[in-house]
Amino acid sequence: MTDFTPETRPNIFLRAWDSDIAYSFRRSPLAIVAAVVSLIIIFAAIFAPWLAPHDPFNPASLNLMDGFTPPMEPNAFTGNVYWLGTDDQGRDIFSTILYGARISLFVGFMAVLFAMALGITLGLIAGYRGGWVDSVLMRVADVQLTFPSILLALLIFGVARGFIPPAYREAMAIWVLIVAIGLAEWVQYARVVRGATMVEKNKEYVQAARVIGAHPTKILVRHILPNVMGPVLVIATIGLALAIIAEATLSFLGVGVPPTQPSLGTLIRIGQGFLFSGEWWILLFPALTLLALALSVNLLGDWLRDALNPRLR
Amino acid sequence: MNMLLTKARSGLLMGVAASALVLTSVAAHSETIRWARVGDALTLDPHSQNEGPTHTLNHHIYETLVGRDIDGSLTARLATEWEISEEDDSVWIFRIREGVTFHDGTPMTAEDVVFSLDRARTPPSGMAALHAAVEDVTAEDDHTVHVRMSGPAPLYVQNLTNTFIMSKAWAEENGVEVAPDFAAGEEAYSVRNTNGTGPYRLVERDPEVRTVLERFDDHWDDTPEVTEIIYTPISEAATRVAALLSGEVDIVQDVPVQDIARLEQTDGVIVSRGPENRNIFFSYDMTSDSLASSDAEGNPFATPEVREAMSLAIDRNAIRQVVMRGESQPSAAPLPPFVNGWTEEMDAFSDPDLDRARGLMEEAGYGDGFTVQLDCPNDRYLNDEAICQALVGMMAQIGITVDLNSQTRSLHFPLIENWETDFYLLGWGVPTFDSQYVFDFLVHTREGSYGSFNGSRYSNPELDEKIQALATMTELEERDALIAEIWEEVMEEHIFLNVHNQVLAYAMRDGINLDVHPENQPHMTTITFD
Amino acid sequence: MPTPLLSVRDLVVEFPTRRGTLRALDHVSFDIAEGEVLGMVGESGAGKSLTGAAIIGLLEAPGRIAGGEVRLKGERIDNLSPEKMRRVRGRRIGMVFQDPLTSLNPLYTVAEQLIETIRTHLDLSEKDARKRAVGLLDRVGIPAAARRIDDYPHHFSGGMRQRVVIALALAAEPELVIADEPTTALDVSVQAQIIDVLKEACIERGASVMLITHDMGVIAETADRVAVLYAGRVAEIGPVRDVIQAAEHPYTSGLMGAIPTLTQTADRLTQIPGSMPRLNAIPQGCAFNPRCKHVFDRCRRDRPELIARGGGRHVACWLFDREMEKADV
Amino acid sequence: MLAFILRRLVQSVIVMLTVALVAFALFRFVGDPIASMVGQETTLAERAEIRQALGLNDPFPVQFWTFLSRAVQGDFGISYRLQQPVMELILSRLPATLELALISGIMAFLFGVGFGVYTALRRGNWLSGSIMTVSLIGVSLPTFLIGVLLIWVFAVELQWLPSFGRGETVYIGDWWRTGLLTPSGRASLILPAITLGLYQMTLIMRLVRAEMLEVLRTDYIKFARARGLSNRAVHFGHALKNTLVPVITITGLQMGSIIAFSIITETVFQWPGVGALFINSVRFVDVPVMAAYLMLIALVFVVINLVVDLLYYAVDPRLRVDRASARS
Repeated sequence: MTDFTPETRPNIFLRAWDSDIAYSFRRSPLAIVAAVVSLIIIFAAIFAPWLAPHDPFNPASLNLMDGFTPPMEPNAFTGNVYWLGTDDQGRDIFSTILYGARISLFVGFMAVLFAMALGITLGLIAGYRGGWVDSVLMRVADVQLTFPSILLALLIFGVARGFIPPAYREAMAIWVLIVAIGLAEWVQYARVVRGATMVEKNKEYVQAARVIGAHPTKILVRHILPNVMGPVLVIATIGLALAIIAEATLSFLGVGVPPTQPSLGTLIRIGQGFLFSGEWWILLFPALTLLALALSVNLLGDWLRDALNPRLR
Repeated sequence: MNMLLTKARSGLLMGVAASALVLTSVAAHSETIRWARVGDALTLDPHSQNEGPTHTLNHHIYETLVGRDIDGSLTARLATEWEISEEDDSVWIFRIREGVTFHDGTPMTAEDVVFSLDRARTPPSGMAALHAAVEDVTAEDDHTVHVRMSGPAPLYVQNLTNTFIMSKAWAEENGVEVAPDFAAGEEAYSVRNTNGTGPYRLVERDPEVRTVLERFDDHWDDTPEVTEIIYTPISEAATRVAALLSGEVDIVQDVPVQDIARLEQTDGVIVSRGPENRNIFFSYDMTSDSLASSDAEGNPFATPEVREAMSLAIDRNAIRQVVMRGESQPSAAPLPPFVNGWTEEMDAFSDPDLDRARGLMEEAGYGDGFTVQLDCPNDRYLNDEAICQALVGMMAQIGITVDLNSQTRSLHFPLIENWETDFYLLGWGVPTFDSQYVFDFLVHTREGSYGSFNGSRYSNPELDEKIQALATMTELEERDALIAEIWEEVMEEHIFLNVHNQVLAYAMRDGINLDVHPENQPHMTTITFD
Repeated sequence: MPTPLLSVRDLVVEFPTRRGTLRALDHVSFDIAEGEVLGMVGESGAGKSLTGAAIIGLLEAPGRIAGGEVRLKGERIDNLSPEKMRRVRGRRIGMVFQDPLTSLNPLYTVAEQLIETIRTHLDLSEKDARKRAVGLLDRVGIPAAARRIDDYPHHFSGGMRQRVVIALALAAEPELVIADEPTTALDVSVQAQIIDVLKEACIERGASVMLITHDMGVIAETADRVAVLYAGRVAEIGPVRDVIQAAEHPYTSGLMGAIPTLTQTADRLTQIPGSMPRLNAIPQGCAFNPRCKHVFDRCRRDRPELIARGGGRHVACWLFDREMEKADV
Repeated sequence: MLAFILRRLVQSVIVMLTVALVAFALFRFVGDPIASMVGQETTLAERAEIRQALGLNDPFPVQFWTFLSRAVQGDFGISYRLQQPVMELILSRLPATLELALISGIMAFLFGVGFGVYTALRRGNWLSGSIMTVSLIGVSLPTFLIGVLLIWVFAVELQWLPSFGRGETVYIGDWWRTGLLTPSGRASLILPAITLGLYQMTLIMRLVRAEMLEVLRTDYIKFARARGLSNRAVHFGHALKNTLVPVITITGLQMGSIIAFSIITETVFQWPGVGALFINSVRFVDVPVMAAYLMLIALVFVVINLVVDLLYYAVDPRLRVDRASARS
């Protein structure tokens, strides 16, 4: 395989900059905006502990009397001023959004990774082995695809609660969410990978590798996997947005991360209660953040889909 | 046979007037009341469920011997008089009102009362626990009923405010002589059909969708102004408030506290508020050797200093101010002011004193704090989850790291029932308006019918004896003194970390007058229009 | 000389890309007379198919005609409105594509597709159109046409499908049929039959044919004249026999050398060294100059135009520029 | 054909059994029904008695068998919460959910296909770019928030549409209660249908666009153009039809998620359907209703799968010959 790499390998950045993908990226203002917005949010989330003026997850630092402070106005009791105001617990909305985005993104990324790992593995196995293994796996995928994913997540959450001792529930909640959302989303990856595997496995180079006696796992990983990374990446991008929204939805249904460490979705669920009471900022800012994040990730996914599809270029 | 509606229909036929259109403006003196609250009555059977919303709706269709007024006092309903027999202090005598008819036109007699009380006290009736002390019920004549108790029961009449009287003949005719059984496997006729003596008759019953009642013109009491009631549960708080703001309903019963102030400022909407007979408190496992969810050596809650420190760390006024938006009555006493045994000094609490609290923690050997899990319902009481969250912050001030586990009620309450929680939130209403009810369920050692919500595992044989004695004491002054004695001990021990008494708010279209009922059981009969 | 059926003059097709505009066809000129079969040959990428697409007005974006003109019976068709051009397609110019397996919509029966085409262009009733469709299928050699017409494309073999495609191209009696590598995707065994069907069906109807292929053998057997394309330019054009037997352009002779014939032995197979330049790297002067055995200075400097060589032959090579010869000598 | 349906039916039964088993196994962890069923005065002994009477103490296989043997007779028991036969309860709520799902499904399909076709044909113009971006909002905000915002704008602020419920309903036949025949019923349907359909619409639209772009590049479309067919015939007669084949499958399978999201939509709009019933049942641990609901979902799945397959079969003639090879 390496024989075919071009002899010229100057600066990797230059080559990356010159590639078709990069070109198509530079030509799409929407993609640039989306990338910048997602990067800002992701960056802000990762560095929340350093960027946020307060630590909303530390209950000892909260003063209940700071609650419901409007944006940029001093609190009636404490006189404290917050950029985006505070919520019902006196948490600084700005800081809480940063920390919340951190949780949402963590759940999103991990759920996508989980779904991806599961989907790719099962897809490879189904595509490579074929036969009854394939039939069974794809039948399961069919059921999974139709069985409502929220419902599944809801049930998984219920089960996990039954299995995990109460003392660990709070700490485990986030992992349960990840598994629940991930389990609901693996099918797409499996389908794509399976399809590609079935095509690739009959190609000469794979056959050749097989004849030399290369281990199937090696063949799958070295030869077939790189071919499916494009579509998988697209699914993953959109899956990330989907997972973040799914987390919010589950929060609405009463399962999710603990309210003392709210995710963006939990913040929105809490803020939704203040829609009619006049504290618009508790809902608005987290909702805008979620919208910006999900929208830009989706737009990136869209762009990536078009850019990676050579026939549309 | 149409099981869904009591209304006849054929082929394609209009349903009853639906929750009127948004666009139609409501006439100021409409006599129809469209009433929304969070959940529906579980059943229309008068004795099946001992549950607030169920009773509230049933109070419009059925009547009780005695009623509860807005101030908590008893009123004469189907019984005109009640007294303890002079010959035997374990017998209650009820004089039954004459000239009362059921909705099907048959007259109500003592026979029906005897039948109803028997039905109510026989399992699987949900009301049975309230009548546990009843030995037998007999009709002395057409309008006198004797209830024989196992011993003196001076407060028994307080237990009757939610026990409805139904027609014996109707029940026998429809095969509902006993309250419906969960395990029976088929639906009882009385779940969706009624025959009471109340001021309203059932017109339509579509559980969780809408229930329509119309005025019963042969009712014995004053004619209410409201002629028709359309009752719609709306579970989402935002939607419920939206329905009122858009004019689709006239009265919203479960108003989120944060919306009260806004609603009051809204044109055409008024809010009626008042104290509820329910207090909200935290409690903890005081007796186990160690806590399952804690890293602490031993059981910190077993140490009186820790419990006291916690009561010094909680800022009840801040909770009222911020979490409850001013809509609560902060109090240190785990019982509402309506209840016999309440005193002003029990209610009093000092401002938080963190220094002293930290000192006490130090004294108790927990100067470095400890961790513990707090179990909290998130769909049962007003802002329950937010209260717990606020407590997490306050406890953090004295070094107690609280992990919050908030979940739905059906997962929360079994934890208390099964002693699987170290630290929990509970709300308690006192339907009998007497302290004994609190002691029986929350203070007495868990055994038999006692202590089922005693999640603190508190056990004090001396106190238990006193509590048991209360049940049969007829000398009220003596009894009140004993109650005070028990309370002193309970408060001293810091068994409960009380937060506040809930305040109820009903929001309604301007022009409607409806006062808040302490048991959250508004009667549409009491509505007047401007 | 009568007006040719199709006249292409100085046709330029360009593709704007991010690295500049690529010129895929560069001043291509040729004629097709009525009833004539013109073969068009060249390596892949030389612009054969593009020429066909440009004539029929189906260049894929972002490709566009940047110069020159296309006339059908003297009437310009390269600048027609899309709607007018649409009416030319199918009605006056029919087209046959390379792959019969993918040329037919799998969801419609052959009858549906034929009748749809016929009725788009001809004012016929459903019934008459169907009758005509059966006739067409019969003509292109589909046995039991009346029965098989209601089958779906997947019911037919590859060869049969290409016959259907030819029938579709001929459905509205076009004056010109552009056949773009009609046999490449087919089994060798049926290739000859398809070419025969195509040619006979066209001759019978007096339709001219522009046969695009890279197979000189097919050209030799079928075409009247042949045009050789190289890197988007016409290298040579002339009667088939002349071009094959005495190719003038060095590229053509190289190409002819690549056809094995019975009289030639393997060692005489001449290969042209190198490969056709990419569109973004066409050298100055003659596009063929880096590969040409006879290259000289002028080839690297000026681009040769088509030079008339008599007998209907034209060649774009400085070797045949008389003035040049003089100047150089 | 018959063999195919038979095979499908066997598979369906297996699926239903699996769902029943899984669902049933999960219920034990949802909570304790007794806590919700009885008043606070009920003693622990009485609670234990009810638990015993309900069979909640039986070993799992026994409970499952009891459930299953009754379920096949259409008897799902009595709701713990509403004390009504579960079957009757679900049947009375089903029309509301089906009408909502159907209308929002149709809306999603029509707008999704329409926008998808438009954005595919007019790739690159500003309007299709805007449609693509704006439609993403439908998948970038949680459904419950969209619902609440719609209520706020259209019911509270503008007062154009009802905020909750189904409006006036009429009966068709003996038990189908429809809101489609009354003005208030139709008005009530609009906001929930938008809320529920928005997400699906976006998905369908993107799917149609992607498929359409693929199809537009196929040889048979090129050939159709070369035959001089009108744009209309090419785009809608040829391209769209071929686009819809995979779209129908995936849309059909997505019906499952319409039903899942109807849980949220119904809760927000107090829509009296099976979704709201289910959520209330979860909160109350009303096991019989939960079990029946999940069986219903499984049944819907099985039916949809069958219908999709049959539809596929009807639309794509290739499958009529060789199903196996086409189902890769």
